[in-house]
Amino acid sequence: MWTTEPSLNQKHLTCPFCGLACDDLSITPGDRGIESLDPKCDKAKQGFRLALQAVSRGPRSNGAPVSMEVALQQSVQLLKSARAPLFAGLATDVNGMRATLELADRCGGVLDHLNGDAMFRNIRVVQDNGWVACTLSEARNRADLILIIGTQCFDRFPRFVDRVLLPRESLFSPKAGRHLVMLGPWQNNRLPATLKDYAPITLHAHPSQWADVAGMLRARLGNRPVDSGRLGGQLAEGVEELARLLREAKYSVITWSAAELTFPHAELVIERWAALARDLNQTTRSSVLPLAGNQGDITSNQVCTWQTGYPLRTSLQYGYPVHDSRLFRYQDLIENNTADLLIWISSLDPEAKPPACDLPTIVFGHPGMELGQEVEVFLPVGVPGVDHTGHGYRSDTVCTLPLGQLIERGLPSAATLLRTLLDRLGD
Amino acid sequence: MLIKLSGGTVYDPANGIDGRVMDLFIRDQHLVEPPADNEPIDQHYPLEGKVVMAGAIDLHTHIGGGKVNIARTLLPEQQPAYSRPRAGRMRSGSGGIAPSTHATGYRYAEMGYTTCFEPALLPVNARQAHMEMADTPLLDTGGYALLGNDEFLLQLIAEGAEQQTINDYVAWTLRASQCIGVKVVNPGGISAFKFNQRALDVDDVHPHYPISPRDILRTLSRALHQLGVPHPLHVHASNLGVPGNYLSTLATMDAAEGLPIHLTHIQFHSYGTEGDRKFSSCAAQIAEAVNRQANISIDVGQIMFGQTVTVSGDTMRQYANHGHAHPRKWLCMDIECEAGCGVVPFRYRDRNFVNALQWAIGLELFLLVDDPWRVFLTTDHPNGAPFTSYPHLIRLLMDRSFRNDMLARIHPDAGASSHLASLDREYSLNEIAIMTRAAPARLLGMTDYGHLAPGAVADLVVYHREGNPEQMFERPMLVFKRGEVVAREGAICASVNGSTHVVRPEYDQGIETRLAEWFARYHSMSLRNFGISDDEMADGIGSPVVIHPCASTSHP
Amino acid sequence: MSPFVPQRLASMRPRQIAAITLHQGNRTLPAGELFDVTGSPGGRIVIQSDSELLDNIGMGMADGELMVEGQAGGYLGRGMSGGFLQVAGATGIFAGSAMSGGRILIEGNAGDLLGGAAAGERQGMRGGFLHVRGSAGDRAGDRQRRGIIVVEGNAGDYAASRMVAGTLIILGQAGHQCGLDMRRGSLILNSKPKSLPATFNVSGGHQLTFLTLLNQYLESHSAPWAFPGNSRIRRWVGDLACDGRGEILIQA
Amino acid sequence: MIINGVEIEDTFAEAFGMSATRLIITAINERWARIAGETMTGFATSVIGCGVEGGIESILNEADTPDGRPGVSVLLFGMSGSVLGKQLEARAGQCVLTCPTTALFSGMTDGEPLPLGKNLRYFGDGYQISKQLGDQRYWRIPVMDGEFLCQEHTTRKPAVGGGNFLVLAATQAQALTACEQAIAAIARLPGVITPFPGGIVRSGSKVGSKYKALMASTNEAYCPTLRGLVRTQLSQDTGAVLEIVINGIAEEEVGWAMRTGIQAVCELGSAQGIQRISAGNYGGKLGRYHFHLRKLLA
Repeated sequence: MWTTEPSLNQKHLTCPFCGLACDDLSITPGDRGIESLDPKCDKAKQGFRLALQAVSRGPRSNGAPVSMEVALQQSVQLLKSARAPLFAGLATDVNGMRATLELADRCGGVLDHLNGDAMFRNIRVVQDNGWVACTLSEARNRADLILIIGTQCFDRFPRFVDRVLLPRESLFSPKAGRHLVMLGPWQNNRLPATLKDYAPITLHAHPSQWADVAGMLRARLGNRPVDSGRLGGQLAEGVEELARLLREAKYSVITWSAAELTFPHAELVIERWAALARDLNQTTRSSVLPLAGNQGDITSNQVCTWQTGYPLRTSLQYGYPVHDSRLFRYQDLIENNTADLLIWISSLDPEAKPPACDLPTIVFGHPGMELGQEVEVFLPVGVPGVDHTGHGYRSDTVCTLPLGQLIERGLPSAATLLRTLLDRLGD
Repeated sequence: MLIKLSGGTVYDPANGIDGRVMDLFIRDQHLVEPPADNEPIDQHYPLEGKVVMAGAIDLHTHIGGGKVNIARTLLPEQQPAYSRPRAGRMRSGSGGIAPSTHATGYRYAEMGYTTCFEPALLPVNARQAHMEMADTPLLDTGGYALLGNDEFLLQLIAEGAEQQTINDYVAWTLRASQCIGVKVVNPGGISAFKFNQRALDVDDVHPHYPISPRDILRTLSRALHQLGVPHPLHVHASNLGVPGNYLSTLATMDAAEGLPIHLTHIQFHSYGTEGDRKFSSCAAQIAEAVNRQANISIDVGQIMFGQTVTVSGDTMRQYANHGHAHPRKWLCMDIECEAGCGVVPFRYRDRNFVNALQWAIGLELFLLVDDPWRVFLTTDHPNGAPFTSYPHLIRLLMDRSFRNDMLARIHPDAGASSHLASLDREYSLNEIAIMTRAAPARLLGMTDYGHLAPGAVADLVVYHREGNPEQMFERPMLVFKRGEVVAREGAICASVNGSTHVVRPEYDQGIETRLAEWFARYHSMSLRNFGISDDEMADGIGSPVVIHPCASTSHP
Repeated sequence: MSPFVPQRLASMRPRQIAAITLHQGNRTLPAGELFDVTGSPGGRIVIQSDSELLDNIGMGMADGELMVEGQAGGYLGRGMSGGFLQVAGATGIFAGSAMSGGRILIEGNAGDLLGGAAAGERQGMRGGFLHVRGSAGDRAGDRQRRGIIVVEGNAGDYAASRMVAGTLIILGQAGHQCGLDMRRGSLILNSKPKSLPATFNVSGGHQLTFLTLLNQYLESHSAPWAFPGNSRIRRWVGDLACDGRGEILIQA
Repeated sequence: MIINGVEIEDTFAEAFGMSATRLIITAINERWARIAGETMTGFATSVIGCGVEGGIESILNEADTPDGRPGVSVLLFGMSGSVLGKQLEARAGQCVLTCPTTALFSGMTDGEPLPLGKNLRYFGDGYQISKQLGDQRYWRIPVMDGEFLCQEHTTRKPAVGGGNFLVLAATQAQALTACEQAIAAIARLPGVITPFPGGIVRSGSKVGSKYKALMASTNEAYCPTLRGLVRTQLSQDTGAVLEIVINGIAEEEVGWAMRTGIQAVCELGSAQGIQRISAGNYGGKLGRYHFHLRKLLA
C-alpha cells in the first residue's frame, strides 16, 4: 500500500461513505471522535464517527475471541472444503475487490454486492439498451434543466444539492437560469431545506406513476397522439410543462437513485427515462446521471467488470466467468441452498451485516460490526479511507478517488487478509 | 541467471540487423554482451532455423479505462464467445472483442506482444486506466493523455494564453495522469458536441470559444515539441468516418506546421466522395502526403470483417454513427468537462460496400506509405477489429496472393473501386519488425525497448519460420518478458506484471495555482486528488513507473 | 446446478446423456448421478428430475422429443430451433428464451420472462410455439420477436414488455402495466388486465379475420382458442411511449 | 365419330404451357366474395391483351375457406411467372384489397412462391402487421372497413392454357344455348376455368393479319358471313360457330373439362341444331399439349 501521513487533521479528506466521494472535507477532532465536519454532511459525519469510534474486539470464531492465526486457519479450512462459496457484501475498496476476485477465481465462487438489487436496475438498462450519460462536473457546469426522480436522493447523497444541483459557480449554466424539476411523492415529503428558497418545480407522483410520466413525455416529445390527461389533472399539467422545458433546454439531465425504485422490474422504468434522454438528443442535449456508489457498489462492480469481463452477479464456479444478474442474486443463492459457504466482506458500514442464515460464514467486517448471530469466523478489517489508503469509485463510474489513511490502529485491510488467505490456499 | 540463445536468425532493425544468424545473451532482465568464455550458461536455447525479434509493441490499443469497461457492460451477450478458463495461477477471463484484463494480457503475450499503449486516457479517469492495465499481466503499458476538448485548455487558447502556459499545463497533465504522450480526439469537437454542435471541421469555429481545431492542433503539437516529449501529438482527426474527410486529414497534417505529428487510425480518415455511392478511397492522396512530409507518422486502424465494438472519445462522431450499431444498442457519455466517450457495437461485413472498401483502404495505406518507420500496424483495437486479428493482418501484408484471394471475396464494387489488386508490395520480415517493434519504440522514446542490442530490456520473441506468416505470428515458439519465458508455443506458462511507461517534462509549478482555483470553482474533485503519485502507481495501483527522458527543452 | 447444455440432447442415447458432465458448485459430476434418463435416440427421451435448479434443459435442441418428468430450472429450451420439449411440472425463469422453432409444453407454471430476452439480448423468443398450461410470471414475452406464446392460466405484471413482434395469448388474468414499451406485436387477453400504461389508446371494437386463423392454429397445437367463435374484441394500440404499433386485444 | 347426330371432327385442340396460381378470396358473404373474384378476373380473357387469363374456379362454403367465411377460388394463368406475378399484384391490389370485407389467401401449397401480401403490405404505410402462424405468414393491412388480411405468398406452378373446342350450329341462338350448357357443366369441375365472357368466345382467331401491327386476326375460315369469299371450314347450313376455351392446372383437368363440355353439347344433339364439334390448333407446332377430340370422347 502506498501511504499517506495518518492524521485526522487533514484539510481535504475523501469520504468513502457515499457515491459522491466528496474530497473537500475537514474534521475537527473532539473528545469523542469528531467535534465537527466541514462542510456539513450528516452521512459523512456518521460514517467517520462510526469508523473512528469503533473498538475492534479482534478476530472471533463462533463468537469467541481467537488469534488472527487461528481465524485464518479456520478460514482456509472452510474455503478448501467449500463446494459453492458465495462472496457477497463486497463493500470494500479497489484492492479489496481485486483480492476478492482472485480468491473467488481460485475457489470457484459467486460474487454479488449487498446493493446488487439497486445496482442491477441500472446495469440491466445499459446491458439491454445503453444510454447517454454524464458525470457530476458536466451536470454541475452545463445542465440548465435537472429532473430529479424520487425524493430520497437527498438522504442518500446529502451534498448533491450544493455540489451539482445548485453549485456556487458553474461554467456554462448559472444558477439563475437553471430549472430544477422534482418528480416524486413530494406531497407527503418535505423538500430539503437547501432547496426551499430556490423553489423548484415539483411534480407530485407516486413511484407507480413514474413509468407513465416518462412514457407520456416520450410520446409528447415524439409528437405521438396521447392524452396526458390520463395522468390526472395536476400531474398532467406538470407533464405538459416539463415536456416544454425539456424541449427548450440546452442540456437537460435526468437523475435518480436506483435504490429508491424498490419495486420489481424497476429497470423497465429506468429504461424509459434513459430512452427519454436519448430521444432528446435528436434535437438538443440530454443525459442521465444515475446516482449510486454507496457501500462501494460501483467500485466492486468496476473491478469485477474489468477482471472477469462481466459485471457482478458473476460466477467463477465453472472455472471461467458466467454472468447472470437474476440467477446469481446472493439472497436467492442463500435461500435456495445453492451456496455452502458465505464470505461476507463489508468494511464501510457496521450495520451492513451478513444476512441471517444457516450457512457457514466468514465475515471480513467493519471493526464496529456487532453480529446478532455469531458466525464461524469474524475478521475485523480496517475501513478504507480511515484505517488504510485505498481507492473508491464515485457514482458516475469515471472518477476513482484516492482514499487516505487517517489513523493507525493496527487493523489490516480486507485486501491484506484476503491475499494472506490466497497464499495459504496454495495452488 | 545467464541465458544463451544460439543460432537464431535475428531481425533487429533498430540496430541494422536484417536476418543475421547470431547468438544473444540475457542476464537477468537485460540483453548483454557475450560473457567471458569461462562463465557458465544457466539456460541454453538452441534456435537454429528460428526467427528472433524484440517483443512487439502496440502503440494504439484500447486496453484500459472506462470505455472498455463500458463496452464489457454493454455487451454481456458477446462475452461468452471467448471464455478463458482459470489454469493454475493464471486467471480466468472472457470476451473476444472486449476481453477482460487478464485475458487481454495473456492473449497479447501469446502473440509475442510485450508492451501496449492505451491511446485515449482521460486524465480524470487515469487511475482506472492504470488499474486496468496493471491487471493486464505480461505487458508493459502506458497511456496518452486526452487533451484538446478539456474546457480549461480551450479557455486558455481562447484567451490567447502564452505558449509557455500551455506547455506547463500539458506537462502537468502528463505528470498528473502518469502518461507518456498526449492525444487529441476530434480537436474541440467533443466539447462542441456538448454545446449541441454536430460537426466541426478543421477550420470551423467552436460554438463557445472563438477558436478552431486548427488552433488546438497547432498549440498542442508545439507544446509537445517544445517540452521535448518524444511521442509527437497523437491525433484522431476531425470528421472520423465522414465521406470526403481526407481533406480534413490533409488540413490536420498542415496544422502541425511541420512539427512532428502522429495521425492515428488514418484508415477512418481517408475517405472521398467519388462514385455512385459517394464513398471512395483517398488512400493514395493520404499516402502521398505522408510520404512527402517526414514530420508525419501514422497508424492504420485496419478493419477486419466480423463483430466488434467501437470505443472512442469522439462522442460527436459516435453519436452520429449510432444508427449503425449492431446489435442495436449504444452508449455515449459526457465526462467531467474534459472529454467524452462513445461505445457503439459494430459488425463489419465483407458483402457491404462501405465496409469492404474500408478494408481495402486500410491495406492500400499500408502498401502505399513507403517508410515502414512511419506507418504502424494497428486495428485500433477493438474499433477496427480485435487485436487477435494481427497475425492475419500480417499475412495480408506479407503475402500478395493471399491478399488477392481475400480481395476476391469482398463486395465486388468495392474491390473494383480499389487499387489494391495492382499493389504488388509484400512486406518483409524486417519491415514487420520495424513497424511492430523498432519504430514504435523509437517514436515513443523508449530507448531500451524494441531492439536486441546489449542493454536492452530482454523482451523478445522466438518464432518458428513457417510458410504462412499468420501461423508464425499467432503461435511464437517462445516469448521472453524481462528475461523470463512467459509463453511457449502460443500458451502462457508464467505470469509477470508489467510497468507503466511515462515521460516527465519539466514545468513551472505556478500553473497549479491557477488549476487549483479552476478545480475549486468548477470541478467535482480537488486538484490534489487529481494527480497520481509514483508511490500510488507502484503500491496502490500496482504498476510501477518507468520514466523515459525528454529531449532538452527548446523554448519558443 | 447449471448449466445443462448438451447439444442435440434428443438425438443422444440415454447412456450418453447420463454421462454429460454437469456443474454443481465448483465441482463437476455426471448427469446420471443427478437424475434418471430413459428412452431411445430418435424416440422420446425421458428425464426424471425434480430439481428447480437444473438450468438450460434442452438448450439448442433442434429435433426429437424430450420429456422432463418433474420440474425444470431456468432457461428451459433456450435457443431451441426444433423438436418437442415437454415438462410435467413447473419451470424457472426465461423458459423458451431465444427459441426460434419447435414446440415447448409446460404443464405447470412458468417463471418470469417466459420467452424473454436474456441479459443484453435485443430479442426474446424468435419463433416456434410455447405453451404453458399453468400460469406465467412477470414479463412474459419480453422483447419477443416472433412465434406464439399461450398461457392458459394467469400472467404477472408487464406481460409483453418491450415486445418487438409476435403473439402472446393470456387466457387467465393478466397483471399490471401490460404491454409496457411494446413496439409491435399482439397481446391477446381474455379479460381486462389489471392495468395498461397510460400511453395506450383505445381503437374500439372490432372483428378481426386473422383471429380465426389463429384459433385454427392453436387447435392444431392442442391449445385452447384465443377467443370463442368470431367474437368482437376491444383493441388498444400502443405503446405510444415508443413505436406504438403494438396492439392489445381484449375480449369485449 | 358421331354422337347424338353431332359430328366429332377428327382434329385436336392445341394448348400451351402456362404458369398458374390459385387464390382464395373470402368475404362477409358469398355475394361479396364473388364480386371480388369476378372483378379480379374481369378483363382476363386472353394473354394477348389482358396479361393473364383468369376466372372463378369454384364457389367455396364456410367449411372450405381458411377463415371460415364464404369465398371463391380463383385461377390466374400467365405465360410466365413474372407476368403472372405483376398481374397478380395489380389485380389483388386493385380488385381485392379495394373490395369490402374481403381477405385473400393462397389456394395452393406446392410450386414456386409468388408474392401476395409481401408487396401489398406497403399499402399499410407502416401500420401493417405481420403474423406468422406455423410456416405461413399473413399481413394485416388496415383499411377503412377494418383489416385486409392477406397471406404473404401464394405459389405458382406449370399449368395448361388454351384447351378448346368449337361448336358449329345451325343458328346463333342454338350455338349459344349449347355453349351455355357446356359452361354450366364445366363450372362444376375443379382445376379449370373458362376465361372468356360467360366462358364463351366468338372471335376465334388465327395467327397474323394483313395489318402489320396485329399479331392475330379473325379466323375467316369459321366466319359464316365470309363463306364464298374465303376458303371456309363451314358447310352451307352452319349459321354460327362459338368456341369454349379452357385453362387448367393440369393436362388431365383440361381434357376432362373438354370432354364434359362436348358431352353437354352433344346431349342437345342435332335435334337442337348442333352440327359439328371442332377444335382450334396451329398444326401442332406451337403448343405442347394436343387434345384429340375423338380420343377424349372414346
